[in-house]
Amino acid sequence: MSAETLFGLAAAALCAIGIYGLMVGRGALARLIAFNLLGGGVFVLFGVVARRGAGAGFGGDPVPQALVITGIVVAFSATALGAALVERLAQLRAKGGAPSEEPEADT
Amino acid sequence: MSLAFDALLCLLALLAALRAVAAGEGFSRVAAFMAYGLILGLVWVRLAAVDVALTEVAVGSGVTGLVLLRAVARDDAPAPLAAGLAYRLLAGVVALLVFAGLAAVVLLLPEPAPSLAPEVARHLPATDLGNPITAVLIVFRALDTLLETVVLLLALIGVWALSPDRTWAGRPAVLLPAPWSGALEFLARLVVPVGVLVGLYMFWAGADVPGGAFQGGAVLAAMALMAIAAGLLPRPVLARRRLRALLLAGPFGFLLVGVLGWVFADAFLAYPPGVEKAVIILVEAAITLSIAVTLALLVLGPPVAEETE
Amino acid sequence: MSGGALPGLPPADMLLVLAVILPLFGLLPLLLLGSRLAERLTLLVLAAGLAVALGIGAEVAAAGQAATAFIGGWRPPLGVGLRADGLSAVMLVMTAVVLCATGLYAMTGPATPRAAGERMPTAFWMLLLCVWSALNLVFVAEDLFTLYVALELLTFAAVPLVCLDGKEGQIEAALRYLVFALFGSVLYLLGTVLIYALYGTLDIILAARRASVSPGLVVALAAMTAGMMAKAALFPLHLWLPPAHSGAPPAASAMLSAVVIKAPIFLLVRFWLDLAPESLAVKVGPILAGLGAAAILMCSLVALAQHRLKLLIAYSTAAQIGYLFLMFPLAAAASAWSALAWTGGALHLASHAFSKAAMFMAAGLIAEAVGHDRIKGLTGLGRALPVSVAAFGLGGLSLMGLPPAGGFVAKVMLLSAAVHLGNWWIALVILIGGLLAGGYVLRVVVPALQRPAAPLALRPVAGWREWVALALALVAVGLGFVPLEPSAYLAIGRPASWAEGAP
Amino acid sequence: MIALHLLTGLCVLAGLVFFAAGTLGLLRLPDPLTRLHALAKADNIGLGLIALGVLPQLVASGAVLAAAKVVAIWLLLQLSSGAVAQLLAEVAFRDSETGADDPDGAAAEAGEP
Repeated sequence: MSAETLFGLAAAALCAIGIYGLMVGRGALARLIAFNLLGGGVFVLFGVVARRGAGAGFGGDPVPQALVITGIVVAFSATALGAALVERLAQLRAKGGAPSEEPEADT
Repeated sequence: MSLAFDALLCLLALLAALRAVAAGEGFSRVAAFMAYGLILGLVWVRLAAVDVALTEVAVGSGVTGLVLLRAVARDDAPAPLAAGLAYRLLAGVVALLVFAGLAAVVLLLPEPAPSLAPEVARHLPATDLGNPITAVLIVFRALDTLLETVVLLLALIGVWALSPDRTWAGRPAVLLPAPWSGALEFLARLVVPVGVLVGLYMFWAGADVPGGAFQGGAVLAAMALMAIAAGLLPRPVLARRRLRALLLAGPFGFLLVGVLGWVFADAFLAYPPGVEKAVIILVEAAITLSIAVTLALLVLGPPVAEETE
Repeated sequence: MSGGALPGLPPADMLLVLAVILPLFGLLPLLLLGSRLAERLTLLVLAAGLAVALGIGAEVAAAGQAATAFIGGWRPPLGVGLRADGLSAVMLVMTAVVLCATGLYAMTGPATPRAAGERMPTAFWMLLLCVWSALNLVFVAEDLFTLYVALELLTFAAVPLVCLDGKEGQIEAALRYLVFALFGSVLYLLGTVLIYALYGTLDIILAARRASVSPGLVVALAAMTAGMMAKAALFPLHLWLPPAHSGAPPAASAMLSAVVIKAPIFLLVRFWLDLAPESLAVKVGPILAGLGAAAILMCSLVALAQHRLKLLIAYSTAAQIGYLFLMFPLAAAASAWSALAWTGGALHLASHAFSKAAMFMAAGLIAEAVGHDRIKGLTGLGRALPVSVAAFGLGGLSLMGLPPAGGFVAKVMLLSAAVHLGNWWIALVILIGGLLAGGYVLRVVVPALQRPAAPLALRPVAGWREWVALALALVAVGLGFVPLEPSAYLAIGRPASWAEGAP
Repeated sequence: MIALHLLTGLCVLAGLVFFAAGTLGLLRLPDPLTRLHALAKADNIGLGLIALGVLPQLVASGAVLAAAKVVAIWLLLQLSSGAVAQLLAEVAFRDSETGADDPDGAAAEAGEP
């Protein structure tokens, strides 16, 4: 078995673990972590595709490699937004279920 | 021999991923996830993608891990009950199907693999850059990178928008309780200057060797965070115009260069012939700066009321 | 890079890029200036964006072919191409109209008191502009990875919109929306990776030329389709939509329900009718239609049982999405009737956008005036708020599919295509769905037109906002006057015209 | 040349022994402070020995710059692992004072300074 195939199969397994975690995750934070695991698997798969496309003096196809960099940064942005939502929710719940202190509540 | 090493890496990554899913406690899950990111960093080196390895370790594992740690520390809600057995079985079946499908595709990938490497090699001289990945990010597919900086900015706006009205213009909360000893300050005073140098070098060298705006920006962000945690820098006031201008420098510098492409070259985001490299370095510098500030602010989180500390 | 097809207009390639970047330029003043001044500038940007969208529409019509642009002058497969065919142009104009109306509706009027802080207005306008940029990019991008970035941009703009008021329930809804949307994006990216692995390109047209049915392509399209279903809230992945769309501020709800969920549906059209080989599309179409039918029946029934006006409208969105999926087996079939189904689907997409935006705006005004949005308490509202109730009713008319509204023509087209192609069950679902929609719309409108038991105590609402809602509803109804035949405009730049020059 | 390889092999092997011992300590020792102690040894001496083993190889093959980088890495790690161990010990000590390190965190609310 070539190294690329090995990493490709590992990436497939990482994706499966991520999907499982997304489905059964207890709480939003667990799901966010699972999303990152799944993302990691997809990125590695892209890396395998890049490695298989090595040529023209490059160790790997630079296009997918560059795209993975973009993807990692986007995944981080998503995690940051999700983490902030989780924290705000915990903060509001800690106030004891009372509707938020803002006066504009009109329901 | 090297295949055995690769197999070991894969095994470690899988174990870390399993632990990140299965560990009972939030903190352990995040720790496992950060380990997962570091292992993936090695995987990327093995896949001959050093640029990606740097990004994975700095952003995918490092900064992401910090944000998750912060959330775990502040989310004190009890974990919801575990899903029922039937549902978990269903999830297991779905996961197995995903694995089977992807594994089949991996084993059936076309031979020889299609690749754009020759295309990149053919056009690389026209960009005056030595690092093909930087060329893809800043020249061939500049639109994606431009929008990515907007995505980062937008995530920050989304995080800020979560604060209550009266704290919108405040400062982020304290990340760490103040330490008793001066160990952190000592470390920060010594490491921050070195780290800033490393970050700047990564950006500067990125034109020709692995590195670039994202990796360099992440290192600079980490240094800023360390300085803030050690009390060497004050926590930023988010409404400050100067701070916001730093946030906007990257995306709007890039946009502006793109628009000038219509004037001095013949398309949006085309670089004027003759001075491509200078303009590209300028754009990269602006992006690096904005990424550093945005990443640091995303880790610090939404503004809070001052009296809650 | 062709010049302008029309004298006096910038070249089409420039307009395509402007559609994406113009809204982004609006972000700059918002973060640096106060919200009051920035709001005016944003409205200017909105107007300019509408002009750009109309310009693209006109250029495509005049040229009779798709407009294209290449970023940085780099052509695919290395570079990124933008391309607007007839359908893209319709989507661009529809989005521009809905978002301009949303902007007018959300504007702080001279009469309204100044908002409490900077947070809400600043964040709202920035998110609106980002939604617009992302949507325009989804409609014109030709590159699968650029589309991924566009989808993420859309997610990060839409999620905070859901929880702008900062209440606990909204944040919960936003979090659930985020998890579904991220799940969708990652699956989409997985498909993109596989397509690159198979064909060595991310360009949709190049990939379509190289595509042949293979296990890899099936897995890739399955992943992308599942991802888009999660983002479009297609039954059974719809559970995030009602709390998110009903909890958001009304201007945000209008945007989310009318245009934001159209992006994943538009992409499904691109995957199955542009990218996938026809033999595969014909097999998968009935599955998508089956899910669509389930969405129509289940979500309409749930909508009938709602007690809150905004939740009712949100469930109606989840149901109406189903109609768009009925289009796939009809449009994928190689038949003269598929062109009619195609036109009907596109028309439904547009008319739903206008009517749903009008209904959410009207519901927001009603809730503002009455102080709640419980359906039981709205009896006799027609006399007190005639314009808003009319906007709601006319929007609903289009949803029901009654003549002369746009929804009527769209459903007639889908219906006759279904009958002629022998898909009786699809025709039946369309009819039942119309009846159910009638049920839930009339549940609100009929009591509203009755005489109130006791005079209603109302808070005043700005009149121009009511007229904005009514105007959108009238657009939805006005779409009913398009002729009942396959549209030539929508056929511009479709795959049938790609035949020449495979590389 | 053989002596050089022998030196490298010995140093790296000894470094690995320290890493193994440190990891074992991390897993088996009872409380945070002793675990930190084990870990710090692994970091400092283990990495130091490995760096020492690699250095002559790099210098001999003319990669002086790379050798300098290895030294810099070792120095940075010395600094950060020392400081971080100190910070962790502080937190661990504080928690043991307030009883916050019990797994349920039930006593966490008790008198935080």
